[in-house]
Amino acid sequence: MMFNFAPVLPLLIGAFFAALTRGRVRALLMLATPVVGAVLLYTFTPGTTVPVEWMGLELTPVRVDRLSLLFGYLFHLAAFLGVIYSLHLKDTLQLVASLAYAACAVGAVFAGDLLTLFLYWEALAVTSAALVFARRSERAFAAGLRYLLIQVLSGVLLLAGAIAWAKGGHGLEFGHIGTGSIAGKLIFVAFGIKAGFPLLHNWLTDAYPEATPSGTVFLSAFTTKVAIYSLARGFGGTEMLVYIGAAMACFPIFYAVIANDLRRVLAYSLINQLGFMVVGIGIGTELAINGAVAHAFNDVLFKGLLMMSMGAVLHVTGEMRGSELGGLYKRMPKTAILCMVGAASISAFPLFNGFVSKSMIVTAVLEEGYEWVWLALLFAAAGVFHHAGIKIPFFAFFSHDSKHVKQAHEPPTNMLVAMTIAAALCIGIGCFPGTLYRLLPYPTGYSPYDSSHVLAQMQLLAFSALAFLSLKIYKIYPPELRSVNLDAEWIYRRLVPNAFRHALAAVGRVGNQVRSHSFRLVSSSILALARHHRSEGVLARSWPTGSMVLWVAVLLGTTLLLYYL
Amino acid sequence: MSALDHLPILVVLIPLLTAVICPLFQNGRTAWKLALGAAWSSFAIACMLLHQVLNSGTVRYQLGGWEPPWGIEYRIDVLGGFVLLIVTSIAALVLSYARRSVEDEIRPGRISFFYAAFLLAFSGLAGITVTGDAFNLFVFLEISSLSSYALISAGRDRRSLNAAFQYLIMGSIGATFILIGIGFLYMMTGTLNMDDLAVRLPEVADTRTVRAGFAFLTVGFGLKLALFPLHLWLPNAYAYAPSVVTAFLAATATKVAVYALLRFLLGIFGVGFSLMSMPFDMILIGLGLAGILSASLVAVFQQNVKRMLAYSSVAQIGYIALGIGLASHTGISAAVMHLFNHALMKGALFMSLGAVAYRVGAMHISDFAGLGRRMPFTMAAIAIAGLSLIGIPGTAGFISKWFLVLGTLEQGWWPLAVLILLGSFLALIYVGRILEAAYFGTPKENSAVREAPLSMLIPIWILVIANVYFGLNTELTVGLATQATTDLFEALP
Amino acid sequence: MSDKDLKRPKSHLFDNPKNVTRVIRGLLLLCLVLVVLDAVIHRHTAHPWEKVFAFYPMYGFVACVTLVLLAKGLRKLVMRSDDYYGRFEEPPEDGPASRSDDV
Amino acid sequence: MMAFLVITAIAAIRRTDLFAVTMLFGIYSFLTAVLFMDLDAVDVAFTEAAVGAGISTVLMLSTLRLTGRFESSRRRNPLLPLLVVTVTGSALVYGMLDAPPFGDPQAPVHQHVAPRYITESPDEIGVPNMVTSVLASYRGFDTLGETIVIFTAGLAVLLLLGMREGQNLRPSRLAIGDFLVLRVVVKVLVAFILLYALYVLLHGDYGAGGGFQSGVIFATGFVIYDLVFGEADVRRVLPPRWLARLAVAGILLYAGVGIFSMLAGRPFLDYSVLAHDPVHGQHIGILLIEIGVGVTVFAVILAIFYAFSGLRRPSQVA
Repeated sequence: MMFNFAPVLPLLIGAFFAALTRGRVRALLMLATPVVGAVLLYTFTPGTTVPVEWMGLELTPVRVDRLSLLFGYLFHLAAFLGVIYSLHLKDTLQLVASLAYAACAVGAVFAGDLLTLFLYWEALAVTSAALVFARRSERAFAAGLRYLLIQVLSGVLLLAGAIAWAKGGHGLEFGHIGTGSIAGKLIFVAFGIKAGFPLLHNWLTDAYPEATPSGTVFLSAFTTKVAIYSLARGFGGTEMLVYIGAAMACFPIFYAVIANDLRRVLAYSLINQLGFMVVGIGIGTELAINGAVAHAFNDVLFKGLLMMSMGAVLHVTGEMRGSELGGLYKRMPKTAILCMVGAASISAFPLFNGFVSKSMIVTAVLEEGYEWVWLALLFAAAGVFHHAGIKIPFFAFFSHDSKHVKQAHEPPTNMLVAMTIAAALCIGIGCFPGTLYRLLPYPTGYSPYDSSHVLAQMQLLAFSALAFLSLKIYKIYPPELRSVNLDAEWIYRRLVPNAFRHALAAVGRVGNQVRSHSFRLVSSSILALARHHRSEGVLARSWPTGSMVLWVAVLLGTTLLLYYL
Repeated sequence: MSALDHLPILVVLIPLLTAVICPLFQNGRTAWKLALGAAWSSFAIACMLLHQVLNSGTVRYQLGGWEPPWGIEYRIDVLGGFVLLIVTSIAALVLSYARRSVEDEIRPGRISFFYAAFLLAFSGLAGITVTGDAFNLFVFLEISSLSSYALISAGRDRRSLNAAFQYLIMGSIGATFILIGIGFLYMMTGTLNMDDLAVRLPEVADTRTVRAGFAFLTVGFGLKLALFPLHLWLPNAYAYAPSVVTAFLAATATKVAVYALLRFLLGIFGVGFSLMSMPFDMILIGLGLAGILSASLVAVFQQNVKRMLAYSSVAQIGYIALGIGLASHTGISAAVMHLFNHALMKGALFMSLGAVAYRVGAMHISDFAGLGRRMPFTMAAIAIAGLSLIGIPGTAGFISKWFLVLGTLEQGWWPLAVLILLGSFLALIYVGRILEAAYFGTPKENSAVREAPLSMLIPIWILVIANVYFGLNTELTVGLATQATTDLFEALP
Repeated sequence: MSDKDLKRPKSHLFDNPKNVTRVIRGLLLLCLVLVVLDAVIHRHTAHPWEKVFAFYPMYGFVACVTLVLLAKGLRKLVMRSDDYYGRFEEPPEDGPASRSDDV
Repeated sequence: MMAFLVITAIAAIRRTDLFAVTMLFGIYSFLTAVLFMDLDAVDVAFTEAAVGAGISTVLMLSTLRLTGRFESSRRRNPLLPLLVVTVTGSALVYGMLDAPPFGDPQAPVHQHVAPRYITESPDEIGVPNMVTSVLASYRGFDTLGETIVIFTAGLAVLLLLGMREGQNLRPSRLAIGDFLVLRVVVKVLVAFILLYALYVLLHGDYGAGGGFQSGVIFATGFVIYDLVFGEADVRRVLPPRWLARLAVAGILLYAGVGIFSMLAGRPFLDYSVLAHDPVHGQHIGILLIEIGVGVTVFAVILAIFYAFSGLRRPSQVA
């Protein structure tokens, strides 16, 4: 029984006690939690499964194999860094939610069946939403609600898919699924929402910039990586993913270039990085899967590092808009340097960890002959450097001096420590990729450091920088503006509400003019639905007794007639 | 006969006679102790009975020593035992919780009457679940209904009188319809014993009289269980009744009505007649669905939290009706499970609201602002029970919804499954509204609200923990519900 | 470095335009070297286009310019005012939308 | 007879004068009672007459004194309800056409359970009135239930209105009590009513009647006395607190019989253990429970009446 929850337990217990304790005790406890969890993982042997019968269903709450173990370690590492980063906080809600959130992510990657996966999937949604709510602003609340809705929708789709999958005679085991069946498609979309597929990605760019500084650090590490893990397990080698991934890698960089909120830039760049992983999964060869998984691992580190550095800026200045920031290197040099390490990593400079995994994917793409996808990825790789590698540090720390320079200072030590560890890991893995490679699901003989690769990458990046420089010098580069950029979220935040309003108005007009019964029926039924259910609407009012009795008579008559038939 | 053989009658008789004695005590505290003792002993007996039923099949008891169909027979099968367990356990918990709430809300001179009426309602409900005689069921229905009207009218709010009056009218119509239905059945078969009825009905099932009786029973029980659109009495009755009464009735009364419906329509008429040859399944599905969506939507807009949850009860009844209407083993088991799970969550929710009423005194959603800090344990209970109401996995509510969705998919009616999920989604919104107010609202400055007393918190948390426990360990609920459904299906051709 | 900052608050690394120029020159030099290396080093290639001289540098440059130009175009299409989706509480701020692209 | 019934019902609905409505209800009940007589259901007719025409009319009248005499009228379009009721009603009638014809000895009602009641109950229970033996013994538990329903009704009223003790009582001057003739007649009549009630109670085994009717009649006697002579006298004889105790005692007597049989190792309410001879035991049991029912019914009805008249008092003072 205990083992059913074993991988989750340390983090969960930690979350529980984090709610009860305060101060130094809590700090120690929260630090120890991920360490204990990771040590526990070390005792697991790959290949272990524990079948359990629940509600007459054969479930596997825990399945240990190389893939889940890798993600298990990764999440514990991310939780550890996140905890260090948030040690200065006193906000119980945030601390508890972040540990619980990490626990759910760990649970999800060890889930051996779709139902267990679904449970953790929904729990992820709730706990992560708490991190958005914890910002405690009106904006964050609205964004958090939208976020939660979409996440829950993903869970519902997963559940529906899982049921249909089980009904299709496949059982509930979470193995390769494929998009062949309706069930598979449902699950595919469910995973796709969490993985930030194009047009399904808006929750990410909408909510991540609204969460608390440390909340976003946690958010960027878990939800999407669970999705990547799930895609890798369920849909490895699905060709559609190659194209979806290529689109994901490309389109966000445009938005990233013009987005003003720097954490939104990072959110778009997160989607872009996910695109690389999705391409890898879609290709499905051993090298590609290894690349995708390794890139997920690295992304947690460098994206975490970038998010932490931006979080530090936000913590210190209270500002995240590129148009209002700049010149902070004067006051926050350490943060700036650490941020640049992250930027170099995400841009895949040789000797930084992004390089050792991204090149695997690109190589695999080329090996399988996806010529256009390869070009797209190259474009994306150049674009990453452009927006994440240059734009983030440039506008935050250099550019013109903003008014925040006067009051700015280095963030609390714990933040610096967390960032330093992450930066060290980025460089460490970049220099010695063998350690990471040994953890990957498939044995690999891949070596990223040959002259061709390194040279090609350096050329690409250097000339990207050159492009930035020249555009900047000739004042072609788009300025940072305080603005909102429309994205697919516009569909549900604007289009649908407006269309609904207009449709109602139009329907009303047409109804008056043409006296068309059907139109009036539609308009009035929609209006009535809204009106009747309001607190003084017909359906919500207290009724006179006579009318109640009338209903009884109506129902009696109806049933009688129906029964005679 | 040993004492053990008398258990079926004792489970009803103990609260019944305690109720009769209660008014003799002027001191409300004494009456409470008596009631508490009676409820807990009933609960113990119910456990023993269920154990007996599971070990050795249906338990029977002949009242007055007359064998059926001449005399009245008590008959407890798995379904009855299960519902009896729900009723007794909720009664025991609610009574344990009741003392402070009742002292707060009921006039001092009438407390012992209140407990007497409470016990009468309880024993009436318990009587319905154990009896095997159609007319006896009606008698106990009357006892429970009449005392419910009295209990509701005892609310502090003047509107409770009006609510109780409406409930009285509607309940009486329902009871009359049930009586007429039973009368028709008697006319066609000459017997009142349920088993005997079940044997003799098929011969005459094709007559219009039986069908008319069936219609009367449908509508009568529909009224009692607040099936949409016959639910109109319920929101006000629940909203203005004393907290304790709302908690008890919401958790048990409609459940017992559902039990009676199942007993009559499936146990007596048989699945084949009720759900296959009659369009009753379609009626249940249609009305159930309308109930789920409409009542949930109304709940979303409600400002009075108690009324909001009352509408949510109507929606939950919709789920149960839908489950029965599916006419499949899975569907009906889901309905039976939901009986239990809904009792758990609504019991916990309304008891927590009672605790809020005790400390804050008002039920408007704005009164909940900032209670997350002032009454952390109460609000946490509402949060967890609310999650269960939504059907979040890991809570009891999920289990029954899961089976319900499974049932619809079995029939290939996936649009129904989508609508069920839509209902859950609406539940998410209205529960979210309460939690938003409690955790994100700014509290009113002048109020010095404290956490509810321990005597209220402990019973609440027992139910809350049960919500989680039965969400994880499903052996008891699923096992019992499945077996009860199997019995219903196998009882008759 | 931070200690020095405190003592001489006015002079930072990039306050001196000479340093900026140095960085720019360094980058140009790097680019030049890399292009030259392309001719010198023998590279194994998996795709015919990789054999084109200075393929990666050109691609990188063109890609980025295209990216920025397209993004600017995109801005015309999708940019809306700050409070497009409704106004929320304003962070402490003064003045209208300020441009911040002067290097 | 049915026609009269329908006319009365319609008239009762149409009138807004509540006093007239009450009277019409009385007439309605009486007609129903006659109808039951016609159907050979003497016991039912008796009950209907005692409850419908008797005590409920009296209670309604005393309520009328609390409220106004006229209904506050509100008109709504009656067409829709009428339509619905017509359709439903005709559907019902159509359904009933299928039922066995009235009085058909082959009807299932007369074929299944009833024969044993008719042929064997004299031997098994030894009570000539078969209705009594069904109600009190075969289905004795239902009757206990019904008694508790009555008790619940009383409890409900007390819970709503509270029970007032009699300390601040004074003989009230009610208009109705000022007629000398009325006083004399009532004084004599009450004695007879009470006596008759006792007769009905004890004679229930043989003829029509039983605890229920007897309790109602007994209470009617008290109520009439109260109405004419004021409540103080009645309350002195029977203080409200004693009424509650009486009501409880009645049920406890009833249930006690059942518990006794349980203790004797038989099922609840098995009267055969009350005497050596089972038939004799049945006889004793029935008598005991009829007394229990009578006491409870009487006490509850009177308590309800007290509760309402207690409400009346403050408004009169004011």
